[in-house]
Amino acid sequence: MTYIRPAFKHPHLPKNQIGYTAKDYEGSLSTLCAGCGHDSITAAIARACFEMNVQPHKVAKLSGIGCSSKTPAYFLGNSHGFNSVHGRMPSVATGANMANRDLVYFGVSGDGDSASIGMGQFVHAIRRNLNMVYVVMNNGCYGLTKGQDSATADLGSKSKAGSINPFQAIDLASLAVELGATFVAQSFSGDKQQLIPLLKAAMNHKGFALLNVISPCVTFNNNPGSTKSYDYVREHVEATGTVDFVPEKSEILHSQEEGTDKYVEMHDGTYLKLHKLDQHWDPEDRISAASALQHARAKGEILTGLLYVHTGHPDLHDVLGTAGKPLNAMLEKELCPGNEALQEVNAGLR
Amino acid sequence: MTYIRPAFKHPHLPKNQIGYTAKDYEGSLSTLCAGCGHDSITAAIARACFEMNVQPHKVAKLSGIGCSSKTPAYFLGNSHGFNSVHGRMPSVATGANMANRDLVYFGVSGDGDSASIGMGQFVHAIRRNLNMVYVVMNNGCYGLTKGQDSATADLGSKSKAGSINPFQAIDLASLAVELGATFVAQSFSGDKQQLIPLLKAAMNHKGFALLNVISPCVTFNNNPGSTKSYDYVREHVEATGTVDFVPEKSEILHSQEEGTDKYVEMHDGTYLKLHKLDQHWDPEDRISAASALQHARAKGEILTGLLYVHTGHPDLHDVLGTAGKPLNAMLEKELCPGNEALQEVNAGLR
Amino acid sequence: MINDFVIRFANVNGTGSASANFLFAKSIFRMGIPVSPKNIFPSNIQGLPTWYEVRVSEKGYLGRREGIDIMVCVNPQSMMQDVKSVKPGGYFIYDSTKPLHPDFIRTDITYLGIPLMEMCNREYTDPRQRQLFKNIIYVGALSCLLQIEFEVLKQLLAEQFKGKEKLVAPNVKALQLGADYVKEHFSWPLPMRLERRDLVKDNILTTGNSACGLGAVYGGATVCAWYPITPSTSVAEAFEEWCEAFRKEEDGSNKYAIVQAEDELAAIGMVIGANWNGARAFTSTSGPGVSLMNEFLGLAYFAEVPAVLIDVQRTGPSTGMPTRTQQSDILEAAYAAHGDTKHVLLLPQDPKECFEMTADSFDLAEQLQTPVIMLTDLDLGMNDHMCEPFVWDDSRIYKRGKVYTAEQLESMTDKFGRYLDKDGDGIPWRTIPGTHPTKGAYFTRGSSKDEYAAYTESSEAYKRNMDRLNKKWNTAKTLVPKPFVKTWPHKPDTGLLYFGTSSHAAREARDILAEKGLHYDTMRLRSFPFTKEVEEFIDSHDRIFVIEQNRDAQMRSLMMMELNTHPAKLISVLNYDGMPITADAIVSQIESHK
Amino acid sequence: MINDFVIRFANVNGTGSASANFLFAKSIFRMGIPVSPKNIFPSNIQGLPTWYEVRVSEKGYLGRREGIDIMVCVNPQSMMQDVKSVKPGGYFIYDSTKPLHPDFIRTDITYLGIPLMEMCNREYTDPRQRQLFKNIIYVGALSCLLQIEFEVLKQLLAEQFKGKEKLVAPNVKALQLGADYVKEHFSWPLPMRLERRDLVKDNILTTGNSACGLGAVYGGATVCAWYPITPSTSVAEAFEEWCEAFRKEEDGSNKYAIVQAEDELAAIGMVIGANWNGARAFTSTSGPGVSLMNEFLGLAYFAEVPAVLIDVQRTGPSTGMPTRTQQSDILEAAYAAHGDTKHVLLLPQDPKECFEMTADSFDLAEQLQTPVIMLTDLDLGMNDHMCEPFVWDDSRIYKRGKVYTAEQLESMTDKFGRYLDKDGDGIPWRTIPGTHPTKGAYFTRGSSKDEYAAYTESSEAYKRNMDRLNKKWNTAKTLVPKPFVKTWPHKPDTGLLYFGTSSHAAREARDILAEKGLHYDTMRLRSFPFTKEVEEFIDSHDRIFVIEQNRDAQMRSLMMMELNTHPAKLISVLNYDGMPITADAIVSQIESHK
Ligand SMILES: Cc1ncc(C[n+]2csc(CCOP(=O)(O)OP(=O)(O)O)c2C)c(N)n1
Ligand SMILES: Cc1ncc(C[n+]2csc(CCOP(=O)(O)OP(=O)(O)O)c2C)c(N)n1
Ligand code: SF4
Ligand code: SF4
Ligand SMILES: [Mg+2]
Ligand SMILES: [Mg+2]
Repeated sequence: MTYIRPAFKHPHLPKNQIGYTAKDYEGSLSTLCAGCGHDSITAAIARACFEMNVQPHKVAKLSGIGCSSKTPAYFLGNSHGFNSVHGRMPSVATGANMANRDLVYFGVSGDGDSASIGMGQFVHAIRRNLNMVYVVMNNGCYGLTKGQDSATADLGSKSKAGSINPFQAIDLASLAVELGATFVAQSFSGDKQQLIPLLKAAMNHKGFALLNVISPCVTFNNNPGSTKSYDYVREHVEATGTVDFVPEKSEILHSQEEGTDKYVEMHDGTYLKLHKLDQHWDPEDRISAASALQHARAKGEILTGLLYVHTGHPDLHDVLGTAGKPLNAMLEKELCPGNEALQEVNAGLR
Repeated sequence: MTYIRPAFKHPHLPKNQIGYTAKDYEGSLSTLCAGCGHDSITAAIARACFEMNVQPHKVAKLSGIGCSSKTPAYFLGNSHGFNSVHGRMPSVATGANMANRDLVYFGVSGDGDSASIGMGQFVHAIRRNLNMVYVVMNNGCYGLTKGQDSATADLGSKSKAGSINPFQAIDLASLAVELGATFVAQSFSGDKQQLIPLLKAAMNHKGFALLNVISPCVTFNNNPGSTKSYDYVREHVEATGTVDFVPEKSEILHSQEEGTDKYVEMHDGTYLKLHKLDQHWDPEDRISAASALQHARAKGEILTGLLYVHTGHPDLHDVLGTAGKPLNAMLEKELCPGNEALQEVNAGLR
Repeated sequence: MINDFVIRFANVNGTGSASANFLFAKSIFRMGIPVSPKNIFPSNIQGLPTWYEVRVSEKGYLGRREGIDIMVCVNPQSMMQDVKSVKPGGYFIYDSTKPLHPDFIRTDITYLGIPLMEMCNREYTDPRQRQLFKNIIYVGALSCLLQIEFEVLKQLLAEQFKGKEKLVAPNVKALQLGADYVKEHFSWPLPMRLERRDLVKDNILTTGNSACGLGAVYGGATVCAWYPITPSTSVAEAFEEWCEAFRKEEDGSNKYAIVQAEDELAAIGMVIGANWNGARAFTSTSGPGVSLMNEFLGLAYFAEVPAVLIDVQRTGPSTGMPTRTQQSDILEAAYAAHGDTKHVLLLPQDPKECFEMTADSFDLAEQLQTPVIMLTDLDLGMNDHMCEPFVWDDSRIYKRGKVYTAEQLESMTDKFGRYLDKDGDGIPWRTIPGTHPTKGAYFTRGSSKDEYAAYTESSEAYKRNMDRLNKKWNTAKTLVPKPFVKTWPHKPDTGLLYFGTSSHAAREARDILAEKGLHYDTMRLRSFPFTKEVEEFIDSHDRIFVIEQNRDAQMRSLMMMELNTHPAKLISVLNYDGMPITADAIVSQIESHK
Repeated sequence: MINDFVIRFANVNGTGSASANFLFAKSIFRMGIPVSPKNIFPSNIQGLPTWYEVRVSEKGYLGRREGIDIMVCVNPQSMMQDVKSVKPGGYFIYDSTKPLHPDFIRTDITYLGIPLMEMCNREYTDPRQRQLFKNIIYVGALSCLLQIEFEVLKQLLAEQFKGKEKLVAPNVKALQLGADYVKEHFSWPLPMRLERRDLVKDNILTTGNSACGLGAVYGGATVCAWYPITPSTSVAEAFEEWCEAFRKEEDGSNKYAIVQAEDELAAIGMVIGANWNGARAFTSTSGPGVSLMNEFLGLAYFAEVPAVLIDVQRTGPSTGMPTRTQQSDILEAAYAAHGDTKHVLLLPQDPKECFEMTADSFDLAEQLQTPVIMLTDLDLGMNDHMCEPFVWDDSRIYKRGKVYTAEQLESMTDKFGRYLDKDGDGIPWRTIPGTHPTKGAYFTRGSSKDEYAAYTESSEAYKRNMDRLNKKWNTAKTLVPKPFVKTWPHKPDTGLLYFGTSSHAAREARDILAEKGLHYDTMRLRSFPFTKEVEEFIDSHDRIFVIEQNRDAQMRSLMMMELNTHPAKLISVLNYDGMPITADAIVSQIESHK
């Protein structure tokens, strides 16, 4: 960790379409351990936001408690952040989203935060198809409380102290597909190349977008025998293909599907371009995605990429029929029926 | 509801192998609505216990809160019961089971109790492969609080008041398979024929046995358009086959598998006989079970029967290496290391 | 005994008796006579005993009164108990289709048998109708026995079945059947009976929960997150109904969002998230839910996020008796969460105050940037109460508290300090996400922060923040609703102190005691922290009876802790059996103290 | 200044300084000198400032003392603050590999620069070793400056590396390097230094959490369910370690079951389930966990299920400052859950009492059939404390309370009443599942039950049960540990009251005040509900200073509520900045009151 930040500013940093530089997407300095996977994800989020041309202050960052949940402080310093309580970020995000449908919501969580204490809220945020990007920084352990196995630790994975995890892992991506999440992706903190386009695609998805990112904990779970170590993951990663975000239809040269390329239309008329490595695999088919994940799991492989996407499913605002204007922007005159109406109410109660 | 119980006792009630009559497996009178599906399940549990020759006092019945969770009062009056708090029965059952591995544990829950407030505990009881029978009396609504949609209410199902449920249902059986539950069955409260053998098989399974039983709420969710009504379920049920419990190997005449019959060996040397209606379906293959459930769901069918079973997986006691003698039966001399040992401890701290 | 009696209906739940019984109560209200109905129902859906008790009081006493003058029993299950509970000299009306067993006969009460089932079987063929009209028939019988104006009943039925007019006639017929039977078989009216008055004035009759829902609409709540639990469920349901009436955009979209959460932890989390993001949001629950919300309430206190929680109290603890009333979440609510935490409480006494205080609670929560918990109870929430009509000042502007606008941020030259005590009142300024591109963003956390919301584990910063929160608490004392005080000119040395639904019985007790020559000043608490008026009242009396509905004298405890009142001064008057407290119970406890 | 000073080490966390610093503290302990080390660490894993503060006290004062005599600073991050915190006349030891910036120079302290990094780089090649031995080198330097016996250090290293003997020599070499550097470059020893004594006697040095784990083993706990949270995690870890040492069957199987739960709600649920089923079970957590356990604690109170909860308190509220200490969960723990609920509390002051009270808590929980909450804190739980050695009476038999055996049930002629007050002490008899084929089974629920555990919603039954629970509460007063009282012969009118980790500083304050001629009687509380000795102490003094580590004077509140003590009598002495309270802070607050 460096604790003094270089004051030097590049005069000619490249700008994105809305005139911001990459610096504008940075946060305060990380206090995580040097080499922690979480820091790479943080950097990828900052980069994806830069490339997606979102205004930082139009992003809200929410998290639970844990090393992972600290990270929203380390990106997008001009966004509001909320480090809430352990395992309950999804509910806070739900409330925030209800209040203002116009922001981009990033939820950042850990595997302890999401798969143990937060399991209920995780499941129900999916069920409601809450419009948010939900990033799990998954290291198979409880970093901040010093390395206990978490519920995503694989059966047989070895801890730093040498004990073998005797429980089956909760597979968050596969679980999300089972629950009908409308966007499920998996990646590895060491693979920025893959992570950034996935984050961009997730941001552009209207509905719940899960990004389960294996993110090694260098201090407590990076030992030989751990299935969440850098080495193990690098060896067992199996990419499903690549994803690209295509802003305009005109860029799609050929037809809907050509060879192993597939275009998925997003809610705003943009496209995702999926280059699939496996012909049999249809990321728009929930059963196909589920079975691919199950087979990978059986083989001890970690399938990465965009595993399942379903556009057009109503998000929570659609379901609730909320007005287009953000609720937090409505004033007395829009909200309060006034005394005349009240006198009619009284009349009905006599 | 009748509120005065007939005092008349049959003099020659048939007895089971351990000398108990069916009456010995009854509980106090139900206060549920006349026709409530839950009462049929209660009766099936009593019957299954009778047929399995368990001593009622060697059974512990645990539940959360809800109409369903009241039912442990209505069977096995000579068993201890625990009506705990809403959604938290699995943890109470886990603790109870740790204290005494020698009882049979029945957990009874509702869909509200398990799929909403209790989701976290449900998932983690499965993950630990806690040795218990977990019965969900699934009516797609909150009976006791007067009929709100629950998280298992199907997308598009119509409520009594006429509103249409806009959320995807949580499919507890499919979820349990995804999570690696070692015994997953589904049934219908109206089908005693199927329910009793499934309960027996579940009782004989060492590990977590889920029985998700569709159990119509006649008062709040039995209207046309509801997918948890008696009529709807009767029309959409799709049985996977039949299950029988075979106490001894000698009864198995032919080889392991013959035609569509399959024998699954249980931990104690007994067998389950599965008569499968679908040739392609292997209840010992998790991926096959998952995909069958997913396909049924896609078609709006309710697949019933024993959907998945995996014997031999260590239960929580195996994992923890607990002693054979129940922990609650151990005495001072087995538990307390005594003063001499303590003086050695002191020596180490000087 | 004119306009002054208690009548109780003994029914089986799930048989549709509720609407017939309400028809009865409302007709009395329409005759200008104060009435106070209470539903005593089981924690079950169908088939168990349920009672509906109506007190009629010319003097306008709305509390419960012990002793039943007239019992209408249509439930054989509870008949023994029902017979016993009638006052000597009272009346027992029952279904005489089957003869009464001699065990049920008392010599000191009058039996009026009406063959309800027989009449229904004769008149109706549909089994559901047979069940439903049985209830209407006994209302008809009562109309004659007690002299309810038949026109009022007919009018009420017409209103009830607006849009389904063809249901009116059979109902009227059933009423008539009952009335006719009485006219033929008994001498009528009874000594306890009704006579039209003009005592109701423009009062309304409604439930606290419905009023809370309405108050939330008027108070500008846009987000409601909740989880079903008796007796609070109907708050969210009412909010939804009122929103449907008042909160639609022209395109049919909603100016509100209601989320049925997966549990109470999620519900309060959503409320906190929404308030953090600048919407007015609330949840309602009962004791078990409040218990589950502890951690989040502590977070909101410390992260200074507004939140409104309506706790409709029921009998505690644990899962409690969900269908009985109590005022027993006071300590839990006041100090919810570990650590040094205190919460603002509001204590309404009737639906009107439910409406007003709910609306006000959003102002308070935003002004103080902290959770505000309203404590109502099952009695207030689920029973119909007569109260003054609702009013709204159309010039009222929501008090959103200290929220910087984009313009203010833009023109700001000093650094934005989220937890800085700029104004010396302990209340910092906040910003809403999305307000300004470069100014005002901060990272919200429970603690470990300085005035600028920067991370620190400094002990000094921690203590400074805790002290500022205490200062804010003192500011809260100037903002919360003041108590209502009533004094006698000759300055008695004793006071009665009460709040919420104990108030009705307490006022009646005060009058009874005054008639006996015992004059006590009274104070009705309306909020916590206690304002200076509360202190003054305590200081100016030698002893104070603190009337509350719980075992552990929780409000008295709160007063000792927060006001340093000498315990000997505060004498507890308690009721904790799950039924609303009565004036008699108060009087006898006070008298036993002399 | 012999054997009487405070030394502080400023390190970066995650650099292995903890074991070197402990080596330092332990060596002093081995020299027979009372020592009290405190770890002041950040809520983070690696790279942030962390401090280790050791107080050496010939007089045996184990509380913190303000003012640092010697600072060993090997963390450039915190150096400015570290320089500032040295007392005038003190010493500042630092890594002089790079020269000190003039900003860091004070004229009133002495600087001793040791080129630690340079020495390490010269001596070691492996980067990890370079980091680790830096710490040992400064311990070596101190051994010379403060006169630690070198043999003691060597012996400690030999013990530490038992089984890995080849690590001893390089460590000894590093010590030597440090010592030699001092001998060559500075004049030594310093005025503040050590001299062997026989003051430690047979005392031990250990942490409260470890002692709790051991106490649970001795107390017969077989089930432990927990969820990780600082500062309580090491309770469960210690229990596991002690179990591995003491609780194995011959076949290698375990006479215990430890479940890492998915959260605190589940942890307490498991504890309740296990206790219900007749095993002794416990959980440990900190404030946020207690908040989450509220509902279940209420259930256990009301369903009368034993449960043991160890709350290692940290700075509240909400998620708090997890690595700072406080005594601020008192009200939360005493009244956890909505409704009328009260819980038994135990208040240990040192590891010995952690051991004893944990063992006792199982007896109490089972005798009273209710949750017992032990309140320790981060200071006690995670820091090493010197205390008397553990003892165990081998004739002790676990008090399992009123549990019917199969034989008793078999011979019983009257009906088993689970909630019947057979003995007049409010404590009913219970049965364990599986005991008897036909007798003793009952259905456990929160409320709505009569003496025979039959379902009822009767108001009378509810009230009877609540009153019996109150009676049980009074019985609890006779069973919980009594306070320790120390009085002066001339009967002063003022008392000091304290508990838990405030006790060390309070006793020192008492002595300081006595030296100034102010003699105060003292009482150390050890439990709640308050026993009659507590009342007597209060009654026999005109005023009492209540010393506690929270903002809201929570123990004082509890005393007013439960004992009806006149508030004016109870004067608060508070500390709530997250650091352990000091004697000076107590003295100055008391003096300011005269
Ligand atoms: C209610 C509650 N229980 C426990 C804790 C302690 N705690 C803090 S972080 C954490 C685990 C975090 O693990 P994970 O979410 O995987 O994050 P990581 O540190 O591994 O990134 C726990 C248990 C807490 N803060 N709150
Ligand atoms: C903490 C808490 N929240 C809410 C309730 C209220 N409550 C009682 S039963 C129930 C729902 C039960 O639904 P389900 O489990 O499906 O059972 P059913 O009645 O449908 O059989 C709820 C919400 C409660 N008892 N406790
Ligand atoms: S402990 Fe693990 S998860 Fe936490 S910051 Fe360090 S490497 Fe990352
Ligand atoms: S309300 Fe529904 S679930 Fe409850 S008892 Fe009646 S029918 Fe059964
Ligand atoms: Mg983790
Ligand atoms: Mg249900």
